[in-house]
Amino acid sequence: MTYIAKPKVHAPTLTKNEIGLTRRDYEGTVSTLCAGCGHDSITAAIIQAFWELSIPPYKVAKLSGIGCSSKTPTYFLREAHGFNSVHGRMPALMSGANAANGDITYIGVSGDGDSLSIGFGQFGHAIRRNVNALYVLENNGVYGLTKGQFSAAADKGSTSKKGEANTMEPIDGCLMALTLGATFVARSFSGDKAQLVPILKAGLAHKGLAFVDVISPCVTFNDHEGSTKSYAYTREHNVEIVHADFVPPAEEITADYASGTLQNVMMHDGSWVRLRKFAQEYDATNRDTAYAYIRARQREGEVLTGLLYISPDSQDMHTQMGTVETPLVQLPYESLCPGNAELQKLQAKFR
Amino acid sequence: MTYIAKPKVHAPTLTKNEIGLTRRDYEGTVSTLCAGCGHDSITAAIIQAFWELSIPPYKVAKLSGIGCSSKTPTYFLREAHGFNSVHGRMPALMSGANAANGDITYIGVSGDGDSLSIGFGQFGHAIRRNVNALYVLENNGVYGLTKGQFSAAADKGSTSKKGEANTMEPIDGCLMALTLGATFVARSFSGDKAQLVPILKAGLAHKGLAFVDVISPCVTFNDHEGSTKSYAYTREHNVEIVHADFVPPAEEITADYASGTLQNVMMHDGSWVRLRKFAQEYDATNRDTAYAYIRARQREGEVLTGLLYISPDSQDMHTQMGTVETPLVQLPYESLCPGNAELQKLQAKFR
Amino acid sequence: MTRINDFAFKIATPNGTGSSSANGLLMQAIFRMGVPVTGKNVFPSNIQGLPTWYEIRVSKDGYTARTQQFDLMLALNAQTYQKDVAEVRTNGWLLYDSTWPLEGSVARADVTYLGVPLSEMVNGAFKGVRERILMKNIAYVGALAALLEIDTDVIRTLLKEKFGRKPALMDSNQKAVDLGYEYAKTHLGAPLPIHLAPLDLTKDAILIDGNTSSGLGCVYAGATVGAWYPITPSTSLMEGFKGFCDKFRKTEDGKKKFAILQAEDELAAIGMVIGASWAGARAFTPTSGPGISLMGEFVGLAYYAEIPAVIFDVQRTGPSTGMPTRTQQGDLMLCAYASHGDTRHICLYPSDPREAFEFAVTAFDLAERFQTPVFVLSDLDIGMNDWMVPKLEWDDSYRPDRGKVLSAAELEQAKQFYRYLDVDGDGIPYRTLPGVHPKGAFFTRGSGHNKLGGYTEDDVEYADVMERISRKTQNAAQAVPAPFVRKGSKATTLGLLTVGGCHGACMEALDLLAKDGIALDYMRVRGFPFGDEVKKFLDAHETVFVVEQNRDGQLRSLLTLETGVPPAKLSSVRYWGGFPMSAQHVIAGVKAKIEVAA
Amino acid sequence: MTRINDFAFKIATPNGTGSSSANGLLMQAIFRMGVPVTGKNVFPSNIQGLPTWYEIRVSKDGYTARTQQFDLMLALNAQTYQKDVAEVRTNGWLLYDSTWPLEGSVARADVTYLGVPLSEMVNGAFKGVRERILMKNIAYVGALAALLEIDTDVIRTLLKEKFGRKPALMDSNQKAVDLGYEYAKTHLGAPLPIHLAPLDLTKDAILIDGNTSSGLGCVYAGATVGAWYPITPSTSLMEGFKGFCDKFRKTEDGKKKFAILQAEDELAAIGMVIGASWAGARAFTPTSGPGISLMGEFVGLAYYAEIPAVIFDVQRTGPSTGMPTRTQQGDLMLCAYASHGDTRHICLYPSDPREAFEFAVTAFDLAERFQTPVFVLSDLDIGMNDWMVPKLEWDDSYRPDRGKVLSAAELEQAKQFYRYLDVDGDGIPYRTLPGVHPKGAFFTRGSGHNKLGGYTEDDVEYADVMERISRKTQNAAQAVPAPFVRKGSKATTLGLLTVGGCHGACMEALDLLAKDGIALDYMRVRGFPFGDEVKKFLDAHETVFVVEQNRDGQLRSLLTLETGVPPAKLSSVRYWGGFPMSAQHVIAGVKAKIEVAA
Ligand SMILES: Cc1ncc(C[n+]2csc(CCOP(=O)(O)OP(=O)(O)O)c2C)c(N)n1
Ligand SMILES: Cc1ncc(C[n+]2csc(CCOP(=O)(O)OP(=O)(O)O)c2C)c(N)n1
Ligand code: SF4
Ligand code: SF4
Ligand SMILES: [Mg+2]
Ligand SMILES: [Mg+2]
Repeated sequence: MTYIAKPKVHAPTLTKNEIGLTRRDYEGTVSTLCAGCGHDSITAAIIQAFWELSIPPYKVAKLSGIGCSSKTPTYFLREAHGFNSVHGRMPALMSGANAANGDITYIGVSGDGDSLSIGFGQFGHAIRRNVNALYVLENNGVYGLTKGQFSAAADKGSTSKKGEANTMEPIDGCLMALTLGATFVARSFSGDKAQLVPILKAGLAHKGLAFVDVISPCVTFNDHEGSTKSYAYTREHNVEIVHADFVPPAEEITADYASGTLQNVMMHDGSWVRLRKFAQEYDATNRDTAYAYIRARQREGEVLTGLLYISPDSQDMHTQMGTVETPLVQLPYESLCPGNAELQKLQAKFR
Repeated sequence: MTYIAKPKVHAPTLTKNEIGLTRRDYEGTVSTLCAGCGHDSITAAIIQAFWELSIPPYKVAKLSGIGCSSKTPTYFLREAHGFNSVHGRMPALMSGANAANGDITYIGVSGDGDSLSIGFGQFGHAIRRNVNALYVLENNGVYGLTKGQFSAAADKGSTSKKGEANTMEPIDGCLMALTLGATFVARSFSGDKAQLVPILKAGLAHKGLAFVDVISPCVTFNDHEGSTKSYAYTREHNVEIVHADFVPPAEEITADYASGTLQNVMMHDGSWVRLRKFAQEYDATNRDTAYAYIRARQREGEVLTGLLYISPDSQDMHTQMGTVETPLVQLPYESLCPGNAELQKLQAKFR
Repeated sequence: MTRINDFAFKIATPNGTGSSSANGLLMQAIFRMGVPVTGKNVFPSNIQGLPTWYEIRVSKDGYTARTQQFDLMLALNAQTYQKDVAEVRTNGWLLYDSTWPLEGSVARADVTYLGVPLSEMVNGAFKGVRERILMKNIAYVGALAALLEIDTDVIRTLLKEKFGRKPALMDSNQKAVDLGYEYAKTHLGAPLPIHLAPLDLTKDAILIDGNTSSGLGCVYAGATVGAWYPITPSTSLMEGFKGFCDKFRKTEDGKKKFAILQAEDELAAIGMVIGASWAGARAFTPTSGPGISLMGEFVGLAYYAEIPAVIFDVQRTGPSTGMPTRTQQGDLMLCAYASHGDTRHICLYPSDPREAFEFAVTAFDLAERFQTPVFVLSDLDIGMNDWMVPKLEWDDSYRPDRGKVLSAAELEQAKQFYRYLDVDGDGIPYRTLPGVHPKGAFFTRGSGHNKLGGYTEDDVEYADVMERISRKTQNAAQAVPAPFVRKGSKATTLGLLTVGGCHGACMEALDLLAKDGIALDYMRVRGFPFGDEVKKFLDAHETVFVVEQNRDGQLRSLLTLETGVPPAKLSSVRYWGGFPMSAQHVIAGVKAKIEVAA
Repeated sequence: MTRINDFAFKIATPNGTGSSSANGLLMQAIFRMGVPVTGKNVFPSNIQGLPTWYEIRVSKDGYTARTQQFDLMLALNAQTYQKDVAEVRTNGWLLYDSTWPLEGSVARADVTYLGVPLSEMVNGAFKGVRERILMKNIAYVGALAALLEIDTDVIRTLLKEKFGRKPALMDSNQKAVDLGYEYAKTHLGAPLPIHLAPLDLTKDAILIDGNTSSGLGCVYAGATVGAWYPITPSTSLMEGFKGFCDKFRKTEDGKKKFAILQAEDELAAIGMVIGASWAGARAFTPTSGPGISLMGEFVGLAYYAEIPAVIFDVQRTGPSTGMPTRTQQGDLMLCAYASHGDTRHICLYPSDPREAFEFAVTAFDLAERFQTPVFVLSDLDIGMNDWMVPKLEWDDSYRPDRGKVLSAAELEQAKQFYRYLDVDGDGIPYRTLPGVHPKGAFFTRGSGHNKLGGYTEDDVEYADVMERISRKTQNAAQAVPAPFVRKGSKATTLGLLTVGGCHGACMEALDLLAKDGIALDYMRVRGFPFGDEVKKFLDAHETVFVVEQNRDGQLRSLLTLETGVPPAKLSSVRYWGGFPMSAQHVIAGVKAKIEVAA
């Protein structure tokens, strides 16, 4: 069975973005996930973010591993190259693709099993390289596609559908990212589009790896009592500390907030992220206070959401490697091959 | 060439431990590492620790991955089963062996490449499982055996023998362990036997995974100017915060320290770890302050050493799994096979 | 014309609508009537919404292979309606939900349409979306009971057994059955010419899937450590093991006499198995193709360091992710020679859930006896579908073959212990376990070692050990389960050779070919390395048809490499699209070649 | 009896004492004298202290294979003294450090002992431990210069070239050379009957190792992304690439026109290569056996999703860690069929550093043309030892074969693009790259897909794509480098077939066998899948000796599987202990079989 393409009805009423595209143009094929799956809400937010930023879909590469979450790139940006690869190895593909062509926008979609279990090593090292990409971890605490086993993000004490309790400490993607020196760390909730969209936009504008951990309930295997990744639990215990508000380069910033509660962070492309704060003491540009605050709230059983940390002086992989401006894929062969004359000269060294 | 066994000269003067063994009995074959390699000093400390604890060598299993560091288990505890396995995968072997037989003492030896590069995933998940074992990471910031490439522990800006500077954030094993919920985290320096031996002893007594990160200069590829893992650098910037002092169950504790600078932690086997503190505010039983303090000192370019964190209520893998007291390998087959009668009864379910 | 106890029907529904319990009920009911039955679940690689089919074949002759002839189709999924209609055999029947008018599609003239207002009925009778969806399935069970004359008392009993403690549930289920039954009786002129009649052919049999039976086999083999990373279609093997351990392996105070480690990935899973085996436990890991690919390096270590390990490869359609919910025999070559360098591994090939149980036990005996990894290669069809097989028997006198493991007492006696010496000339050295005795200590390594167990970079010392290991593996050829053999109906120069799950299709095909006067001698290999009988069989026939489920003829490749017979005489018959093989595939393949020949 | 320009000597030292620069100096000096020379470095898997040997063979006939006959031994390592003494040929010479009395061991009567007080000399002449250790090596160069008549002017020139900018270093080196030279002249009655005499046979040649030349090949092929995880013996390939890129691929302002990613492991390395190739770059990864085992799953993805990738497998002695500093051809089977499911991969088999350069380029052309992974299988001997090969030539008219990649313009024209359609009937579909054109978008997946690029679980659609891929790979058989062929000295029914680094040993053996009147036709395969010529060659001979360096005859296995010839006619000749193969191995193998036959 080939995928069923959505009828592309262009209702004239559909509003267009700066490059004249409607949200529809940012959609993909019909989702085959369970009705109510948190992942579908994230897909909607991703579509919204790309549309609002007026990024041409074909200038995007969307990569994923394996899992329900990793299927979602089929459901957005029809006109972008997609890569649903192998389980846990998306980060390596993304790093390689980015090295070859840093001129397109990369979005990597993964799951908690994909990134924190089998892919833990690659997840960590992609962060370390600070690959310029948006990394979305659709976190439901279980392996959805294989029917609900605990993932490494399952909370201690949380019970599986079969009623067993998880005995191990969860791996917290955000704490891990901070410890690994990530330059952009955020957490949100699939059900909170208002918060998620601006975070995704800021992540897309960030030059470096923007890690976004999105709690995304699995309605089929992990949305019951006792699951800390359920809609109910997350709604109750979700504490937003920093609300990101993204402003494209064009517009200037209207500071319509009481000073002190507002923090502006300039992005590499001259755009701004405006951080509206709910917790006074919170400084989203300080890695260590961020870490400490997440832990503090965790001890209260709360899930801290918002843009948790952003490093304004992020040096992405290409900057660190010192590669040329032109993407490597666009360098003409002639500029890459030294030619025979050089070869003959060189060989004096081998005599 | 088969290994050259050390001549077992039993000089009567050699002092014996409680089970009548001398240090010699805890040695292995002659080291084939470079003269002056930090790893050899760690081997000496390991020999000392096992000897002082009077652990029968044959009741020990020593496992490692691949690397110069991973070769060292050949150099200690001749009478223990050893396993020099494949690169980066020691933690899985150790977890499996421990599941099968939790009655012997496990020591896993690894390198920074072995644990933080190729083995990063297994390293993290072994900590998460809290396998009851001593995990020694012999950290020289390079891949010694493959001649000096940067490992993931190489510090940003540190230069290789070939003169290149590392551009990436290092992965700090201790911060990683704390973030992953490790129950015992320590750091020491191969040159500081006085500090290292008690830490190793405490780690051996700890019920759960005791992670010990030991800075161990590679004299051949990473002991030059500009390397933060060199003897010189470590000697200068080594800040000891907590000195562990291990007391076997037998002896009682003599509190010969000004109170406030002394902290006693009871181990599962009734023995004590006595923590003598140099930094007043430091609490080695608080995971978060430990993390924060390591980071703070790091910003000063200092390497914090000592027993950084210990959780008194550690639940090791077996406790979490709820396995029987008897090691699984010792359960008689008769107690494992339900027999034909049960089989016939059972099959009613399949009709 | 009527056909009794010999027909097949297929149920098309969207995934995740709970039809599986209804289909299970049908299977059991037919089985309880004493009539041989098999079910094939054709499901998608998703959790909800995509098409799924359940195929039920009733065969008084006890044929278990998949059929491609469907007499009756329950077309209950709009997504696939067209396709499903097309699949009904000429003069067959199609049951649909007549709550809504038939889809615009031109109806087939050669098919009888049976409309049952399933939705209407259940919406009238039940409240709540969930219950209505579920009861719709039970309702079609009722309709089929009428159409196919399934014993309603049997169904009632089954519902009692299942919902004994939940009377409310039982009532609603019974109600749904009755609704469907009554409607079919009164409106559809049930029964159909194809229907059931009680027989007595199932009393010594059970209905079971191969993953469950393998999990049970691991319990009976005395395995204490299982390590795994979930992957379709192997997941239910570990779930089975866990279930049986919870039942049989817990002390009064709830302590476990087993350890199940859910690893972070397959590299860790096989590492844990090797670690546990090294420490002396019987340990195993279930996985599928992608997992085998990831285990390569560790398998080489276990081969060279000579550590037992049992690996279940429940094969699916590869390469790469491929079709995870379809079956294939695509890993035959990989498992036989997994890892870099010179390696060769013992493989076992069960053909049904009963052998999946037996070979699980055999696998541990061989792994420990030969101190090497052993692969048990089943597939999605064997592992996840319900097969009718003879009841499992257990010989209580069985004791595990732990191989040459030296006890503390033996070590105490021994002058000195060397790990890799060929003391007995059978290529199998002696092992010791950690923590047993100081004299038993040795250093395990994947790097070059000599027969004393010492590190070596000397070519002669190195080759010496590798040669012995090669002899050792060759000796396993006579220890693996002997091939299954059946002579042809008359003397013949033609042979048919297959492996694993193709057995049913081959046996059925042989009967049918015999009816056409084509006789073939038959062999099914059950283990690797192949015993001498295999070469003898190939030598004894001019042409041997090699039947298997992969694109490149991997079994044929193994036969060529291992027996040295001229490949030309091995004629390949393959179907590998993802469905289990049918007798028709085999017959077509054989006839094609014979016609060519003739 | 004297032998000029045709002898071999061996230098035994402990690892890490800096003898390599001295040995390099010897090699270059002999080479500069116009005399063909090869060196084999036999080093341990450790960094300091374990035994290491350097073997230098001088051959006016230009034979490059390893010899097993050593005329002269420099026994400078106490650890291996006994072994080294034993290895000198009858009536050979042994040079030792006479600073200390000869070891108690009974001296061999049939060997002439040459004592040189190396330590004493250097301790007298130099201060500082480091310098003394290093100069001791240079001193034996001097002694050998006298004993073997190595042109001292050449040595002087070489030292100038090397230390031109560091006069102090140059002086001490020259001093050390002179010390050794003078001593040998005055006390040892130099020269020996075996010695050198200037020739003119090396002016069109170079001395280079295969990893360096492969790295250079990647630069010339236009590769821009290299991803790797260090592993012996492949490490120097990436180091070579890096060095050449630093020289040729930097802009004035020091920006890099290349990217080298040191991955966290081999799974990541191959993933990066596939990602970069998918994005349109020429990308590669160098590794060895253990790395190949870890890459299995990703290789299957690249095969099925049809993404180019170039993988260099510099083979070492396996399985498992094995002997990392010894050579072997143990991955032939693994690379040909890597990963689960049905796969088959293009492989290239260079025989020396020159082909290692050329095939690096070929690999990228084939990988992109056929949209599939390509393995280049060299080995430690080719990759790390210095070989004398004809100078490398480059055709400036060469342009990369990027295969069927659609440009923005072409896409603009196209009505619609489908990724996996066999438009041209050659089994090769069209590709597009990300970021080029909206119409080029498609979804790459390792899960089941149909020819349109859509997701599928349909058996016919699935098989359709897999069949095409199979055809595509088969078509590559005529695109890989054709076999090297040499007719026997006279008509013969005997053939000799080999692969890769065995070439030198085979060529030499053929000459020697011819002298004994044994003629064999010769073929060396250079690529996989095999072209028709290979089957023709096998068919054309009654017996074909298959020469290779592994335990199980993997090349023989590939020939059996791929050509379908009766295995019986393929007679296996193997040496696989870790040293490069010698002519003696081949001759012994061939004669053994022929005698048996006779
Ligand atoms: C190598 C490998 N091992 C196992 C699997 C089976 N598998 C597919 S998805 C999955 C887990 C997915 O979990 P997660 O990443 O959290 O995604 P989710 O389905 O929960 O969104 C597993 C184990 C696989 N496809 N490949
Ligand atoms: C799968 C695999 N990849 C690569 C190698 C090569 N290798 C051997 S040791 C090593 C790195 C060792 O570094 P570390 O763990 O830090 O140990 P050290 O030598 O520095 O003590 C590497 C890359 C290998 N043996 N196996
Ligand atoms: S199983 Fe869970 S994660 Fe997967 S699609 Fe359904 S709800 Fe979403
Ligand atoms: S190379 Fe470095 S790490 Fe390895 S043995 Fe030598 S000093 Fe130690
Ligand atoms: Mg998940
Ligand atoms: Mg290291």
